[in-house]
Amino acid sequence: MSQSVTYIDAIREAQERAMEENPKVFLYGQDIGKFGGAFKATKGLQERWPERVIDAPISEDAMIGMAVGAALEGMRPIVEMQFADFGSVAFNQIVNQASTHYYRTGVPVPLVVRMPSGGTPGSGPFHSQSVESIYSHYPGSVVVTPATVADAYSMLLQAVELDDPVIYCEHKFLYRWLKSENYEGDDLPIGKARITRSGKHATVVTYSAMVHEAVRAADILQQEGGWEIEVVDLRSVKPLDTDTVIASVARTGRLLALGESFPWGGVTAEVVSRVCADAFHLLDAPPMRVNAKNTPVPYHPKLWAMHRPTPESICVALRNLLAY
Amino acid sequence: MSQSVTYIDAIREAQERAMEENPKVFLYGQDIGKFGGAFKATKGLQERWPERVIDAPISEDAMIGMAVGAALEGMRPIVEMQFADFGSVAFNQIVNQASTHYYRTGVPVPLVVRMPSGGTPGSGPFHSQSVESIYSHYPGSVVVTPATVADAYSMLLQAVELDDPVIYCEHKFLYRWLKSENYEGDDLPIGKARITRSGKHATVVTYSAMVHEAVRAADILQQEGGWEIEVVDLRSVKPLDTDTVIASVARTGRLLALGESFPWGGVTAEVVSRVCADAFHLLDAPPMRVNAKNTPVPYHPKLWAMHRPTPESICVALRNLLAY
Amino acid sequence: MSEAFDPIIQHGAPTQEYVRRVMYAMLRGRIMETKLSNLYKAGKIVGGVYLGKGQEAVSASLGAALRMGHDVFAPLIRDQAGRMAFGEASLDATRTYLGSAQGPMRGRDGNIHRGRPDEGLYAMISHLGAAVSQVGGALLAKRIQGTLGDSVGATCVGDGATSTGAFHEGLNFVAVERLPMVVIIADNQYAYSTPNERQYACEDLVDRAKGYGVAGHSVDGTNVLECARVIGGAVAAARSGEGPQLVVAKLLRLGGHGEHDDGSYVEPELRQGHLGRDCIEVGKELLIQNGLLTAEQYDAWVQEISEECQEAVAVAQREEGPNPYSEDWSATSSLSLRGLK
Amino acid sequence: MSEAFDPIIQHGAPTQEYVRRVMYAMLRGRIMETKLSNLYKAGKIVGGVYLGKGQEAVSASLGAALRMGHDVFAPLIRDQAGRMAFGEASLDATRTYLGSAQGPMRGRDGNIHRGRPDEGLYAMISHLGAAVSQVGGALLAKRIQGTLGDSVGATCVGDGATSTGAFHEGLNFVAVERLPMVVIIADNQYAYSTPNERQYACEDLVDRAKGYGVAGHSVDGTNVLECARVIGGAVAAARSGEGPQLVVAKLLRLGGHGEHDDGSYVEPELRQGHLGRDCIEVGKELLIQNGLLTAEQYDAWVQEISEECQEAVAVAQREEGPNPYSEDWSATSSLSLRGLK
Ligand SMILES: Cc1ncc(C[n+]2csc(CCOP(=O)(O)OP(=O)(O)O)c2C)c(N)n1
Ligand SMILES: Cc1ncc(C[n+]2csc(CCOP(=O)(O)OP(=O)(O)O)c2C)c(N)n1
Ligand SMILES: [Mg+2]
Ligand SMILES: [Mg+2]
Repeated sequence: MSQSVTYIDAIREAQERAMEENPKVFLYGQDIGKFGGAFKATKGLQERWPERVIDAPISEDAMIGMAVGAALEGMRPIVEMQFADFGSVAFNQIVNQASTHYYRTGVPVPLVVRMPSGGTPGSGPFHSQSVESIYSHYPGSVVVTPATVADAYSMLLQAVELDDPVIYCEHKFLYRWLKSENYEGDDLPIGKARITRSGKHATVVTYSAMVHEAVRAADILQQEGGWEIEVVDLRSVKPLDTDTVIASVARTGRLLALGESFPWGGVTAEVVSRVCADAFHLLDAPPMRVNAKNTPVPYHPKLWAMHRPTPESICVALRNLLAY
Repeated sequence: MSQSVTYIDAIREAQERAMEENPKVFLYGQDIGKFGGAFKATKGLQERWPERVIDAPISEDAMIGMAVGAALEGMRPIVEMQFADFGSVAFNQIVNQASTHYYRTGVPVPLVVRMPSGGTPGSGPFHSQSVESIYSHYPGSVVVTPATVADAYSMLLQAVELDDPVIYCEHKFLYRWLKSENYEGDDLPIGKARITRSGKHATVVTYSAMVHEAVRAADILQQEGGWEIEVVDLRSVKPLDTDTVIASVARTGRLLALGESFPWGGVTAEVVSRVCADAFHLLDAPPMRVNAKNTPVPYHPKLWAMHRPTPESICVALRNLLAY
Repeated sequence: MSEAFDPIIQHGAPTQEYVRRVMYAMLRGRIMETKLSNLYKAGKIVGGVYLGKGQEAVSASLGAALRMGHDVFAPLIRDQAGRMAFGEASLDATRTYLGSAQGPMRGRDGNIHRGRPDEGLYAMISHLGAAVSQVGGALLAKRIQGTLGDSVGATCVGDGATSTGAFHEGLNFVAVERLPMVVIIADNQYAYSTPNERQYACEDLVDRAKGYGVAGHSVDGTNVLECARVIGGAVAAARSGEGPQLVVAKLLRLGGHGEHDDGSYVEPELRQGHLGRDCIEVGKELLIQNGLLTAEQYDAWVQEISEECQEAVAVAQREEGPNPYSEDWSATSSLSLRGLK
Repeated sequence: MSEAFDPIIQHGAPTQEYVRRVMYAMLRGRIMETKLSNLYKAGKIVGGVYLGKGQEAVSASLGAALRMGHDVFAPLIRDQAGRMAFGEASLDATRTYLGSAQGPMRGRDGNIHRGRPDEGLYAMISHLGAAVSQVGGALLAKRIQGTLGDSVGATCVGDGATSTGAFHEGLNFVAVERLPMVVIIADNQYAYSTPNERQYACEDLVDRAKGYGVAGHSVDGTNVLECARVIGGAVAAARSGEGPQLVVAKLLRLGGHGEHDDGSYVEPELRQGHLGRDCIEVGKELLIQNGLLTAEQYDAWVQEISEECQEAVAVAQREEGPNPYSEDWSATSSLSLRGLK
């Protein structure tokens, strides 16, 4: 069978299916209507449901406020940020309005914010950001980071069903590059990590596009020295499946936490801290982290390739880890 | 001598002195003029410098944008957020405009954002937040968290001198509660941590108001079992003085990272991860974290007292750590 | 309008019944807030107390024109009267202020940060302006679901809140969607201590209506009959499909920003002038003059409301605060995720 | 006005010299962008290319009324012409687009995200509306320092950017401080694919001026003489102390949102109508008609500018990109903190 569907197809199809199955679902975002969205994730959907696919003004704050109100009225809005980076304008509505609502009032606000995330060459500081960590820091939201076509599909459908705000971080680099035969997968629930590749010498815990870079690094080390690197795909970074991570570390004794975002805090620090707190005795070597550099994401492809983790830089870290 | 000056006095006096010494310094914020600010941190300053103490409309985004432009014109603005929580409205200007400017253009934007932070009883979800972690995650800003009267004073003066944006997190609980004889201290530079209390059985790494809770916990354990707990005050969480932290862990072999903010990610995860990466062999026990609970900061004093770390909950963690 | 609604405006004038309901709610708001202020001064309330003194005519005219469970209302700081007119129980106020575990916020949030979102009374967050888009979203949702009917959404903001990006984005969104929403600007001359000339530069905030493409109305916020006519009229207009309505009421906050503040920065001329009039006194006189109320009825109302508020305080005071040990420390509702962090 | 400035408006009309400068800058913008578009199509540019085709008269009228080093200008997406008129070197454009390490952004940022902030040409961030308050802050700083003199600040935004909270907060702040700032709204009927009726509900965005308390002006963005008169006039007004000026120019983007987009959603009637006119063609004709330019001069300009742009491309293409191994990966400038993380 041919690799005929892509990660962005999965996002589009999942939205279509959610709308078919649940009349409460509607889509809101800039240019998502007739135009089908900056990345075509909503192509053709307004034609099918003219009333349920709505173009928004350039008002990210109001877009999320709108979604909170709509969710309170029983709807299940999916809001598309044109780029995750522009979610910064909606930061207050997300962390203070949507994410606090259930705890404050007991009334949940089921909404999904689609965040086209992550770096691509030439996109620069304002169209490349990974935002999972800032939304995970605040209580009240679920933050998912699908790395596969099947997860992009099934986790978006699951996100719509959750009663809480879900920050759905979709990676732009995977949009058209990542292909599959179809959307079928193991249908793991949100909150469960997956062993993407099993191994016994070290564990790489990662998520989103970095899962693929980790697998590449694992391939290199396999060929290089027969190392067997286990790759854990977190799938959702909040909640974060500590059990699966620790079970893997129990097998390998070595942990590398890998992420594409900025190096201060974030997912990798959370992973390392949890493992250390609960499974310190399982570690045969210091747990390591590889993140992007501590600067804005640069525009130039050469700088960009050095800024983010690559199979090469992951291998360097893994070799150190294995040599410990 | 009497304990005659407070933490909020220090903030006021530092601003007065900065304005006296440097004509480029000016103050901008809501109600900071004649009214002297919601917490009186600017009391009397407009009278002295009518042109340099300016009341802002309720426009946090524009307040930071203003400061960026003013900094580019050679000024050194100090912006007061009425509460750190309202900085969420300025999030984009802070992380994308101010914090990226130097890397992008090579031209620094020296500005200080004063963030009245942290919980007090009865303040609730929107007047209690600790925001150091979200600003530290993004590259380009310096994030300071003074815990003493002298640091509140000297670090604000240093912040004004730095060429980069500084997020100055001042703790509201300390405003009037924390007293001292005067503003004099050791004048440590930003970026250097301090051993607040020395010990040999375990290290508590913390910052801001939690320094005082850690010292209380240390007192309790001292009396209880003669335990000598070392307390490290980070003072600035970005940059974060890993060397001082590790030197302390080298002495004690045990680490508790303590913070008042939400438990996912943040300062405590960063501290644990750095220590594990660079000083794993020094650890005799799993490094632990104590943070607030994973909900918004509750209003009711009883809930609030349970939500945040207290000497009691810190002692529980330390006893576990010491017993390992 | 659906059958269940008695009209509040007839031939351009507010009905007697509506005006009386407004006046009654004004009194309820004032008496409740006086009690809250006393509790604060007696040290019985932790945290801030924010009163709507002087703004009751505006707030109650809005609340009394709406119906809980049918309309959506996002009150702000100074809307005790409007909340009561809308249908919020007095106990919701006292329980929230006093931190009772029985209140709608169960001690998790306090004072004015309360609501019954599933009955259309939204729980404010502090961040000014944030509710405009939220109410708009509720109305958009009703429209999509085909349940909009003659429902109306409404919120109040102050002069200061108009400077927020959230207010602007929200109002523009509501205008683009032509939603049946009423936005009241209670222009009380100050935002905390900041006078209007440091807040905006237009002559009158009602001048903004045209720029958003919404209907604009001005009203003297000290005159209940005018408030009922203009605000009731704006609600009726939104209800009957005339799109978003912006009402700018001029008035004065007859107190500090909160009870911790003496408001000494307010210009004495303003206090002594027309805007400094107490809308309750003015209202009492106007209603009596116009034969809508007798002095005896008024006194009876005061009596009745005082008892209601006293009782609401007493009940809340007897109740326990939340128990931190049995508190459900969950920020998400998804059961399957609760075990996970 | 300071001595150094030749007046650009005399007796209410733009001077010949100014109009010619505007026209020249329009051509420079167009020719440069045509080259950039070709480079994009040839696969020589990584990332997006965003053109100002059709908007040159507006952009250049603004840029040519300002002076680099004296005024502050924050261009937005479609301001190649205005940048050049203001004084940005052609090499800054080609180097930034082509990722040369010699460019002002040294490969760290690309395309339109460039500037010379220490010469008053601010480097845009993508987030629309964010520059309004920034330019305002620069002017406020100059005022505090006593160096404001007759400096002016200016920025351009699109119809879409007016929906951002940042635009609103920024313009309100500028109005409250009565700063000498000109804000141009290039209302090109679409924000990316979104037509105006989904973006705002007022009849004309110039209706917003009154609500901010700033002067409002409308102009036909396809007519360079009108643009020079109105925009030049607005700059002159700001310069002479008349406070903030809002100019709304009506026009059409004569292309896609970026070069990746064919703009097929633009209504054909708009393309074929008055707003679809090419301001360069219209301008050439108008200037010739009015004796401000001859056809020969025009051709000479085209020749001269083509060479300039060709050279700027050639230079940038010969230059190296940044070297990631010697890159200074510092996000902060404070030397003492560089070693620290
Ligand atoms: C975004 C934001 N910034 C600051 C505050 C702090 N704050 C609370 S009330 C207030 C003044 C509000 O003034 P106005 O909108 O005029 O309402 P009023 O108090 O006069 O009724 C301020 C600054 C806030 N709540 N939200
Ligand atoms: C806050 C924000 N949201 C979304 C975007 C993505 N975006 C870039 S340009 C654009 C359309 C801008 O339209 P307009 O302001 O009318 O300018 P034009 O492109 O028509 O010149 C959008 C939505 C952005 N840059 N900033
Ligand atoms: Mg006010
Ligand atoms: Mg446009």
